[in-house]
Amino acid sequence: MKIHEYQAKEIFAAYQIPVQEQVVCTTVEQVGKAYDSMNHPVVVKAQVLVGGRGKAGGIKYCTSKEKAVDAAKNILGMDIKGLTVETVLVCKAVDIANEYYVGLINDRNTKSVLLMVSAEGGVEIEEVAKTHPEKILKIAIDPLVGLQPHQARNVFFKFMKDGNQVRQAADILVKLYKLYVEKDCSLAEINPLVIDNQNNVIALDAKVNFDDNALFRHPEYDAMADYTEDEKLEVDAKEKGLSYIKLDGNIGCMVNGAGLAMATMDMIKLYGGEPANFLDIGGSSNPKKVVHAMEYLVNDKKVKAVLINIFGGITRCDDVARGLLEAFSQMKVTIPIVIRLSGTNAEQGRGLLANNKELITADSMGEAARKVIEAAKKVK
Amino acid sequence: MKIHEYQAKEIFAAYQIPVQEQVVCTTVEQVGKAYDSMNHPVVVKAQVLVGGRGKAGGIKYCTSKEKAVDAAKNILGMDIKGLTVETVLVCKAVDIANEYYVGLINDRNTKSVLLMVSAEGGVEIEEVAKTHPEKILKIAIDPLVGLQPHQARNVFFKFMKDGNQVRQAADILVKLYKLYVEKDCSLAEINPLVIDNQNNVIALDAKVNFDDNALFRHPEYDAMADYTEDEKLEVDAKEKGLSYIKLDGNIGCMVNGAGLAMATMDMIKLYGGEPANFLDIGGSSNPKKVVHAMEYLVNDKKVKAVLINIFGGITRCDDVARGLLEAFSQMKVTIPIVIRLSGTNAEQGRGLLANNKELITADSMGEAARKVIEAAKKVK
Amino acid sequence: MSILINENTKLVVQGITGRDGGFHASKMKSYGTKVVAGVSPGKEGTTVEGVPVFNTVENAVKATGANTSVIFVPAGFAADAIAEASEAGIKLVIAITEGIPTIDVIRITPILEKNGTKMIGPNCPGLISPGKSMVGILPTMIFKQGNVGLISRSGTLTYEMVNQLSTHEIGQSTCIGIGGDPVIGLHYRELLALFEGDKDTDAIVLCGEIGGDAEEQAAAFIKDHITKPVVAFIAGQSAPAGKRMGHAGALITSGTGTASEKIKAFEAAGVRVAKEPAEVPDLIKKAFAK
Amino acid sequence: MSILINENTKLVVQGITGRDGGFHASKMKSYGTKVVAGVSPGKEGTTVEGVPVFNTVENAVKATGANTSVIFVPAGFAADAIAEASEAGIKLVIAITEGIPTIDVIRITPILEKNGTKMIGPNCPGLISPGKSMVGILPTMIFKQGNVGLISRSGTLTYEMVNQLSTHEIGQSTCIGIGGDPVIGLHYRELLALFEGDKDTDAIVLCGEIGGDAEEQAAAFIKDHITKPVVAFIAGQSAPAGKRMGHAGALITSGTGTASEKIKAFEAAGVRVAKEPAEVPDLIKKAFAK
Repeated sequence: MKIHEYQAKEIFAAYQIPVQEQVVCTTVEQVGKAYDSMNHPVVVKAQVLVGGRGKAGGIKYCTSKEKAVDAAKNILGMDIKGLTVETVLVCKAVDIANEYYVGLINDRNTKSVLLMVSAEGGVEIEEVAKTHPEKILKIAIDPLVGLQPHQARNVFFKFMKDGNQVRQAADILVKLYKLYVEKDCSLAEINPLVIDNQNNVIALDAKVNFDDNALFRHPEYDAMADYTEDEKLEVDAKEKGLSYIKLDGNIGCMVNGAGLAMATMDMIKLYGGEPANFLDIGGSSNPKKVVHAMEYLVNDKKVKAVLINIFGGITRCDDVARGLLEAFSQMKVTIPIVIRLSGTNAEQGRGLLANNKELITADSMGEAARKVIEAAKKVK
Repeated sequence: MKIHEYQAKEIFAAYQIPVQEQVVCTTVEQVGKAYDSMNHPVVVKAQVLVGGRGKAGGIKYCTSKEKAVDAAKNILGMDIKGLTVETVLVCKAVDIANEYYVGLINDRNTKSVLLMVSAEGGVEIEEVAKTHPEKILKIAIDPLVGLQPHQARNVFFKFMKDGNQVRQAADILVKLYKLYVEKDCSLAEINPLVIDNQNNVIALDAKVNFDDNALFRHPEYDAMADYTEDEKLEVDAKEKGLSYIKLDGNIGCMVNGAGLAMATMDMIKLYGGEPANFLDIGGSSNPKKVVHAMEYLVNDKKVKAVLINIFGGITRCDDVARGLLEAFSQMKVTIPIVIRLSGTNAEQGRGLLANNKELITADSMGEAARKVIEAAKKVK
Repeated sequence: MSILINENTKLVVQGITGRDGGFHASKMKSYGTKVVAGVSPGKEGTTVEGVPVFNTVENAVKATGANTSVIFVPAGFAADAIAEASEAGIKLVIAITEGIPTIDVIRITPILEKNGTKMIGPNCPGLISPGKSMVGILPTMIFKQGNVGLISRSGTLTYEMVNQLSTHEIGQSTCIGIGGDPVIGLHYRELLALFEGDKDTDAIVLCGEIGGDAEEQAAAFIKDHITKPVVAFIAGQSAPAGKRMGHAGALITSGTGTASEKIKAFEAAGVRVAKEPAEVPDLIKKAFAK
Repeated sequence: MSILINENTKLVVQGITGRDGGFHASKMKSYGTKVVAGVSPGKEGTTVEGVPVFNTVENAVKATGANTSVIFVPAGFAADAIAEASEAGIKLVIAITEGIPTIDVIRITPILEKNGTKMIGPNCPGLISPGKSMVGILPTMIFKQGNVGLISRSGTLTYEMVNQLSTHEIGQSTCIGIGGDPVIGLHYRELLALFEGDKDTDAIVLCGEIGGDAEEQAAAFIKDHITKPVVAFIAGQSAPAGKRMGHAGALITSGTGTASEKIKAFEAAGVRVAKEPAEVPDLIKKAFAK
């Protein structure tokens, strides 16, 4: 789960990580007032849950109220990578002497929280990782010991000379790690961490993602969620026990298991089609899930045909068939459906659906993919 | 640092450890009102920072308002081991089905937080430790891993059969450990931890001591302190860099170093005297400390004579002598003083004090002890 | 032979009184797995599907000599259950539970290491040495004893592939679903090494997916250390970046973790990469023919 | 010989730019201790008393080959400094700092164990192998090279006792103040064992105090493992229960940790117990005469 910069900075502030004074605004007037209240050059920053705001013109440094208001007019309502800016953050501007990148992530390889620090602050770290990986210092944090202050100091002494700056930066890092663990993050970044011209170390930006697996123990995060329309569908589906991601194609899929669902999409693509979604109905045999899944597919107006690919293991094919029959009885399904049932109780499943003459059956994934693409082509 | 049961229970509640509804009272009227508000049998408990309240009659179970008021009248103002009861706690009474002892301490031997659990709840655990040590289960908690829920369950399954009870008790224990570490405790006890007749597990009593070494990082504890007059002197002395404990004898001592200070007291006792205090002026050479130390000794009206025993190491004897001269110039000292200076700059120290004819000098601890006892005898 | 589990596997089922735990305990038992104990705090003395239940793993191990554990405990308590197994002396834990917070898995990793406990999963379907033992939730009827080892990050896709193999009369030594989470126990490299050392395994199928660089690392490892033929398939070639495809670990971030990178890495390491699952049996046959 | 420190001790002083750190660095140096480095974050490149200062222990060790560290860092940061030394490869840390929260000491204990680092203290005066090396804040002029080892929980009381020994021409192999805190590094037992194995130590003086049962454990250990004569003294015979006598560890709780218990334990173990410090030299002479 992603949260906005301003939300992340509120958490930072609660952990005594120094951030600039900030005001969250949704109107141009509020931005004007915020400027007045600060009476100091500001930065107006688009609050969208996507990277590359700066390049898109979503971050402006403003030395006067007029400029701040102008920036707000430009940025509010702006489209950044498909997202509309509805909120901006007004922050007191900082005279930057130096900037750094600091990040924590759950690392697959070291099976630990990985600390990354780089002197290449303020630029996209993914770029640095590709072009100059040697410029990123990576340290796996012992999960039992945690990040110790001397480790944090040792890291920053590789980048800074001034003891006072190092102490401040190390202190921020120790707090960031504490926050990371206590808040169940999957990513926490300060980019850039800056030193201002008075020798203060400040988190100028803040990026925090929460581990989706840990949301259950943080009900307070619900209020922080800001989902796009597509993401709302995903969250809604998750509550129904489905894993659903809407895509741009016209061939809907319903599959059991994430890997098989991906492989099914791949097959559609391999055979010249375009998948309309990823949809995993999971490992249980609840017929209701099939009904819900069918709803998503039918409600997606782009979908011209549907491929149902079930390999019965825990999921029983007859249960899926029952769910389908129930779905057909509840909603009008006019698009062609190709179905492939294999594995546990596949025979029974096919039997249950035998009377349903519109259903196109297939014996293998490949056959199913070819048939659904063909069927979609025929639909106007 | 010790805190009262009611304060400990407030901390318990903040950590979601179940405690009974409680009202803190300092008057009989308040106890009456508390009874009314609960409308249920209560227990009235003396809040004094000493063990053995129950035996002293400081804890009463009351089934009516009248009885509660009577108990309050008895207990408020009661003397328990030299402490006057100024506060009572009124708690909703519990129907106890079973009781246990649970404690955490900093353990010298295992160098860890030691968990102790016993089925002998509600009695003094020190007694159990002496008479039936095998009845106390002790587990050293790994400082890096912490107390894991399954460990807590495994412990309680040795005492309880019911899974639901074990889960509740284990949950309480995990929270108690969290509290212990986060609050820098040196002891945290629940005695008894009870199971009521509705299968709820509740902390019926609460005892929490904070590690004195960690008070500096918990300024919030200042407000919780409830010191006796003697303890106030100790705290005051500590702020001045002295370690001072008032005792009952008539021979004041001023020594550098805790071990030497104890040995000096021992020597006074060995030679037939009674030390009036423990006083360690510490390892530094600040003459001001000597002045402060002298003040404590002169202000203690029981003190008939003073023994100053300094073995100069880091502490320089000439600094101590200078401090003494300053003290003599600031206050009237009429009682005899025996002084023994040895080690670093002892010659210079003796030289500085040579003009002070009233001072009795000694070359060894033994000689000093004999001389001070003799001098004290002569004082009326 | 086979790897990790066999006739000597004595299994304890943690969370046996739950819906899934009980169901799969019975399934495993009927396949022939030696399910010797279940654990469910407070239920000691009862039985589930004829399996004695204990309050703690410690008690279960003492009473039954269990050496392997399978976890069906809910996500919020699963990491603690894994640690419990490890501290009770269990040397192989298979964590089926989905949705365990990643930091919990990270936190127990050093405990497992200290005790020398291997973990498969979490969020995995388990593993099977056909004809000997199955631990997990695998549909046993599709497997067939033989000489191909299989390692996969996914569940049903594995079944699809195993079904293809079995249908083509290619049996399996051991099939392992390693799980779809970002941080998991045994990974490709450790398992490849085990298969390399298993004299009853003659070829290895590796079924990967997008996200992370475990496949790239596996490719490098194969190049240097694996002499047996390896056939790979990567799911998620059509997956868009920035979207989690069901598995918490199946995520392309900032352009890394893509299927094409992984396929390239495998091909560079001399691994035969299948375009679709149906190709796998053919590639295995070609490998054997060589 | 001697134990723990000798001519080969190369010392780094953590907190050398503080008042105490600088003062005692100079004292140690003038005694002949090889003070090779100081650590003070941000002061790298400077010198204190002619000793080069580094930002981190790691840098200090790399540049100077330091093998021992002494800690003068304030209480709130001292545990982290000790851990830093340990992780930088220092095998012996002497923690002078007083007032370190006990839980901090507990928390770093496993780190020290993992790295094989021994700790003396905290809240201790340090140790000396007379004529070879002194690490800490001991008043060097009272010590005399010889064949008696001394272990003590206190500072100035130790000086008193050493002074008695030296005045009576009884020299010392190594004298160690182990510190007055409840949780400390090396304790009587480990040090008794080291002295037992040190061929230049012929007798041991043990100076204990009230609180805990370390003296009782030491007595049991002496009985079973120590062949050299031991003389003991216990401070705090006149101390009341429930009061902390200066040292955080010197506390009689619920009637345990009393001086009389400890004296009884020593006597039962055949240890000569002095009634007052002045008796110690005589008891040592008697032991040697036997």
